[in-house]
Amino acid sequence: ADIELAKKSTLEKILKNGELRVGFEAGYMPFEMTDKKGRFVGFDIDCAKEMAKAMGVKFVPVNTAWDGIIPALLTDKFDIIMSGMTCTQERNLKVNFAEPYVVVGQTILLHKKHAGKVKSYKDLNDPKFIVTSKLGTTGEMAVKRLIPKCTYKSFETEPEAALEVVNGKADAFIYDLPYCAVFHGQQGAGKLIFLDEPFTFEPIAWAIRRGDPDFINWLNNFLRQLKNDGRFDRFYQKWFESTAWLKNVQ
Amino acid sequence: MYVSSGLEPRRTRKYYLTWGSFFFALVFILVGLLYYSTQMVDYSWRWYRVPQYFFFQEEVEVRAEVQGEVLSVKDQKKKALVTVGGEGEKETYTVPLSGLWVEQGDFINMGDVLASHKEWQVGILLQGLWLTLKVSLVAIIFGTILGLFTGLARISQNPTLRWGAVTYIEIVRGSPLLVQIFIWYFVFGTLINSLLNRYGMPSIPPLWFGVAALSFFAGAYVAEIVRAGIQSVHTGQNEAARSLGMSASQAMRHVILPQAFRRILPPLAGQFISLIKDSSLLGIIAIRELTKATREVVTTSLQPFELWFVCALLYLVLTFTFSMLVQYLERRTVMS
Amino acid sequence: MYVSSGLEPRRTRKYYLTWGSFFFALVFILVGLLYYSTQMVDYSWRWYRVPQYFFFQEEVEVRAEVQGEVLSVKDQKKKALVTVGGEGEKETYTVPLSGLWVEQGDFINMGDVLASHKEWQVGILLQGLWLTLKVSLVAIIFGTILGLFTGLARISQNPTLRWGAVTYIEIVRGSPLLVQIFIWYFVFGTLINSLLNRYGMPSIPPLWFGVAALSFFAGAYVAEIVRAGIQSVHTGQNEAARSLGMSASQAMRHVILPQAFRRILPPLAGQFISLIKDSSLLGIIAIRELTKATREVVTTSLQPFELWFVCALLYLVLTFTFSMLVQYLERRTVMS
Amino acid sequence: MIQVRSVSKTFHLPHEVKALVDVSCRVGAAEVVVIIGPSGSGKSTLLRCLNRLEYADVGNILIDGVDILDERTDINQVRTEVGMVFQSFNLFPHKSVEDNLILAQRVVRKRSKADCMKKAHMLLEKVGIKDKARVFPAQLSGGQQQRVAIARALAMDPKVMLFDEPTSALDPEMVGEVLDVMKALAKDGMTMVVVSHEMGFAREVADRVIFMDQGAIVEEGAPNRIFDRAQNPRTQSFLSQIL
Amino acid sequence: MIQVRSVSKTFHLPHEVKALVDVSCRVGAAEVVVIIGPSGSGKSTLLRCLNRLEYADVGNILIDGVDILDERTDINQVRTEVGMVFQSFNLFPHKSVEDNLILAQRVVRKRSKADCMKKAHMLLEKVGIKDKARVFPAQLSGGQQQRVAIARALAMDPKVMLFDEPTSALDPEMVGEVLDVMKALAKDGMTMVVVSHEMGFAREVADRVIFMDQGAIVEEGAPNRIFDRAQNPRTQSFLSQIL
Ligand SMILES: Nc1ncnc2c1ncn2[C@@H]1O[C@H](COP(=O)(O)OP(=O)(O)OP(=O)(O)O)[C@@H](O)[C@H]1O
Ligand SMILES: Nc1ncnc2c1ncn2[C@@H]1O[C@H](COP(=O)(O)OP(=O)(O)OP(=O)(O)O)[C@@H](O)[C@H]1O
Ligand SMILES: [Mg+2]
Ligand SMILES: [Mg+2]
Repeated sequence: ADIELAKKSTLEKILKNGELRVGFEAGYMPFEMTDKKGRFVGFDIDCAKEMAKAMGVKFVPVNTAWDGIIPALLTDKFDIIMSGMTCTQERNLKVNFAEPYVVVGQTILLHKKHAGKVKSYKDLNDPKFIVTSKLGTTGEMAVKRLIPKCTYKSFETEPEAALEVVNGKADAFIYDLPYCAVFHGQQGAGKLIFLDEPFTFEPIAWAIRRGDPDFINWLNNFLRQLKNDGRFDRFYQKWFESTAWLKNVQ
Repeated sequence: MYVSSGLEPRRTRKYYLTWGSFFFALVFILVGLLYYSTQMVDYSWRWYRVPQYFFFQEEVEVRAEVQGEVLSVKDQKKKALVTVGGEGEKETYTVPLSGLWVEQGDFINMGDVLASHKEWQVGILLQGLWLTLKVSLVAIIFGTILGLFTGLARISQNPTLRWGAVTYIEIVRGSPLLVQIFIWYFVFGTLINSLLNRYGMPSIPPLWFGVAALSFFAGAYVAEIVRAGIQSVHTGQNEAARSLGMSASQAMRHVILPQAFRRILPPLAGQFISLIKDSSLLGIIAIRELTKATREVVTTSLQPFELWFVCALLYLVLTFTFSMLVQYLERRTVMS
Repeated sequence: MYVSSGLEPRRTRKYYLTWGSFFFALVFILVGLLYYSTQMVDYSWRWYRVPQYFFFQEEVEVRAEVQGEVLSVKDQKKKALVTVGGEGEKETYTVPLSGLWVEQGDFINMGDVLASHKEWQVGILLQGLWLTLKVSLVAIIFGTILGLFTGLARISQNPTLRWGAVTYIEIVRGSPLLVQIFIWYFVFGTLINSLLNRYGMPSIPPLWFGVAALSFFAGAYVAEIVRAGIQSVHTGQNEAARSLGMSASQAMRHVILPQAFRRILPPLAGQFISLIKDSSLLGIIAIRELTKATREVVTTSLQPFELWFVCALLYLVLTFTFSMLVQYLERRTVMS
Repeated sequence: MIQVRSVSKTFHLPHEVKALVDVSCRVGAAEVVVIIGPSGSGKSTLLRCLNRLEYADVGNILIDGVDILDERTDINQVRTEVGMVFQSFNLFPHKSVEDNLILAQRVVRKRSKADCMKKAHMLLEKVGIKDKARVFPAQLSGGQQQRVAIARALAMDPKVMLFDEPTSALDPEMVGEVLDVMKALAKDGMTMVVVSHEMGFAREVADRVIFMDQGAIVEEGAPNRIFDRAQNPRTQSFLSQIL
Repeated sequence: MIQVRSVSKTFHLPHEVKALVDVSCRVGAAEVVVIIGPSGSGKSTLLRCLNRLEYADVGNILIDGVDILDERTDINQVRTEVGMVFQSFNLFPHKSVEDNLILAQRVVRKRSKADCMKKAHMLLEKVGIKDKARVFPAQLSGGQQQRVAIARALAMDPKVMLFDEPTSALDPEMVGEVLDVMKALAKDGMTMVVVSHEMGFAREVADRVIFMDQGAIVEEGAPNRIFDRAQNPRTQSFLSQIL
């Protein structure tokens, strides 16, 4: 065993500093967001708090901009990304992922004027359609890969992109299922059509810097524990199957 | 103002009244137009949701830390003393009378709520505002110190000092603050923290790199202010001091700087106002000042119109307050 | 500069040489220190990766659009004429000779590559730079027009115009550009586009709201420049013009403005430089100017150090070039 | 030609100054009036009131029968009839001498380019600087500049000319050339009001001299009477100082 | 006391001016020398060279035997020995009269606060404005300010005093009070170099008068000889103008 490698593990640093710095971008409901009181809440935040508890250290949230989140991880602005990040092969070349904990896919929020005319992402593949998504996300990648001919506009945050469709400035918003579901529930009534059949396969996982097998090992075992002792399901129910949390957010 | 009495037609009181009220009418119409067009696009204004981002009431619950029975509830004016006991343990809690949840004799599990009361908490926008102010203040302090020395170096005869100062000033004033913030955060921040970690020292939180970026930015502008201030002191003052036998630095310290100081103060305060505005960029590197706080709230509340107007208003209030101060300082400078 | 001959010790040539070279030594040491500390934290510099963001070679492939066989390959100096045919179809492609992939008689499927050649393309950073310049230029043009009228309104006797101008100037100068950009984008942008859509008109792309924010921002500053320029023209000029029977607006147009113009030009150019730097904020609303382009490249290339330094350098080159221009303009103004 | 009736004028800023106190006078057609008086006595203010560069607070001012203080008067029309020459020339520095003379003709009088040109060259010849037509004001001496300024005012064919100390900003050797132009003008029958301390000019050309002090007209009369036999002690003491 | 040997000085900016051309002179202990000459003749430049407010380009200047142009000389030390009084007073406006006198004593001479105080009050009494100790310069008349400036220079116990037109920025009624202080100083045996056009003062107090023109010393001698029997035509014509 390479004891030097173990010593250099992020785990060691977390324990030494007594804090677990978690990077995410608030706004990706229901994974992470800011509530009315200015506190960070969401599925990932609950998991992160459990993780910090399991390590016996303090939980420190770092709310950062999405398109800088991987550079920020690599430049050690935080120890782990827990931000509903899809484990893509491209990202995986730059960072390591723990085992996926949720699988989502891209879905479509469509402006109601296209009801019935657009049935799947394939129908959007035409320059006359303005499709929005968020910068640097798998939504964007999916658009570029699968709907290359549409007019694509990227935005800094999810609501900006989605509101563009609500306001009629764009025709469709492509994004992960959970967010689209939440947004459709809140804002979409009468304005949007939700095509909720995912057309991509996107496992979501926590990301850390490369070359740290100890940390990966710890994370995978922590995840197994979380999933099997019922906490994971409780969180899942709280954030994905009920909407009670919405009232704390708005 | 550009007055030359006879050249403008003579205006009556009525003229001023008419066009003055017309101005207010115009403002009114513009606001009305804005409101009307939001109605057209089905935007529902929810101003009532805004105050909670300034202050909100939080339910604070007092929970039992032992298991047992409520032994007694003693009334003490607005407070109540609740004693819970069982199995040899006994604890007493002071709670507000109005929020009492239990009565004497109730059976209590560990963690049960005994009473609750509401407490006012500062909301996210106010916290952001406070951080904005704090960061600007710290940055202007460091910036002033840095600017003072750079300004002195700028007018020094020593080429190293002078060129060094010029290089610093030109680089900082020639590139966008945003890029400087990124460089501090991603380049210097990474380097410094990695080196610190290497030698087992705790790392510096990102807030401080933001403050460093702002301070260095302000420092370059303050340096020019300091230079102008010093050069505005009449040469005769320096000559008088030096001909009394003072050294260059003594003359600077005792004669030039105290006089330059008064002329520096108003533009320095102006720089502080700029800094308040510039600090809005810190949100980019995860510092939750006012603009970032607003963005976060907008993301979840989806009420962009109200919140952005409120945000702009808060900045206006800040800058307006401080520019009043600047004007006051300027009046005082002119007088003395 | 602050010179008073006899007060500074007399410096020899050697003194300047020594301290001058010391300055360069210092710069060298600082750069070395930076390099050394990046080595300490195991950062690997990859400067060779940077040029591709300015220019890169793209492989352009010529693909067959029919199925069949290569019927002939005709040599025409550096070009080759490839004829592919089969099943009644026949197509001829002109391709560069050096990049030929096929020979006569080869069997070709639809979509097979016949030949490829390399073409130079403009990289993302250069595109961003270009957009930065374009946006700044458009904004300064609109800003100047707006500022001209606001500046005139600011010194008008009419309360509506004057107060209107003051309100506009104070609001714009009192709040951060970032917040203004958000307001233009989220509030006005949403409103305007929704209204346009309602009446079946095409919506305005976000770039224009960014330009609008910048223009209105610049306009407020230009207004103050215009006002100062006009007020710097001696009153006698206006009196002379008016006493010849010119109306207020004729005097303004033919006598005051042409003279004010020369004094306005240098600060206006300075404002343009500010605008170049301020345009870096447009990235926030997904306009891919230089800063945004750099951010995107950093996200994918993960070479933040090189790229942020390059980005800063590009801005410095831009602002430095234009400030040379300003100095040239100022010299010309002083001379005339 | 000019009638001034009980005109008063007070400046309120920076502090209250009574510049004119109940001033009345008249200037007939083809008459040349010279105004003298100590500094701050209101000479310039009176002159500037005559073409409404300053508003008189009370009283009436009639130019050729038109009340210029009336709101309905087109003041720009009146100003074309009243030429004004300033102490500091106030030529337009961004225009050549020729263009200085042409500008107002084109803009105000709407004359054709050729007419303007002809007029300009005629006047430049009259004031004796025909050869400087294409030159810019900054390249002229003070005396030349002032002569251009006179020509510029004349280009509008005014009925009255006002001069506010036209020679006091000039080097002594240039005073003569400007006064010569003014004398020629007087001889041609122009109505003129001149603020000046050039006693020789006043004696030779003036029909009447007005002495002002503290915003009021103290004494007026033929030059000889004022200069040699002033009645008022204030006039006497002022003249004793400057003669 | 002061020896000036073949000193020359040329200013290069804004354009080349030969301010001093091969000037030599000496001032003995307790001697009072008055320098006169037309404007621009180099009087101020010579004076300012004496305490190195300007660098002489060539030549030697010895103060009390110390070559002040030598790199090794501690010029601040020399300057404490050479008091200087300027035309425009140059009092420190942010300090009271008392503090103006104390500052350099504390900072340069490192005297105790009490000593400084005593000295300051003694000197203020000497120049006749003891009651203004706590007042700020802006509240004083020109003559009072100049006397404070003299007292401030004296506070350093200089061996020589240089005066550069100390009375020419003063209203006429205040010239006397300043000259009286200077006369008293001369009587006490102070070595003094005075640039001044106050002929009365020169006649009464000066041991020697130096006439400069175009950067050179044209003539020097006892006041009576210079004023009444000047040899050089340039001196004669200058004196005829100002007397
Ligand atoms: N625009 C102004 N604002 C305020 N006060 C003024 C203004 N113009 C003139 N005054 C004051 O009015 C008084 C008369 O001024 P005026 O210029 O008419 O005097 P004058 O006789 O022309 O003197 P001078 O010979 O110095 O030109 C003076 O006390 C002057 O200070
Ligand atoms: N700092 C300077 N830079 C350039 N030229 C200077 C400077 N000081 C003085 N001169 C020039 O040197 C010449 C001598 O100046 P100086 O002040 O010694 O004359 P002065 O005899 O004192 O005249 P005045 O009676 O006007 O004070 C003048 O032509 C002046 O323009
Ligand atoms: Mg006048
Ligand atoms: Mg002098």
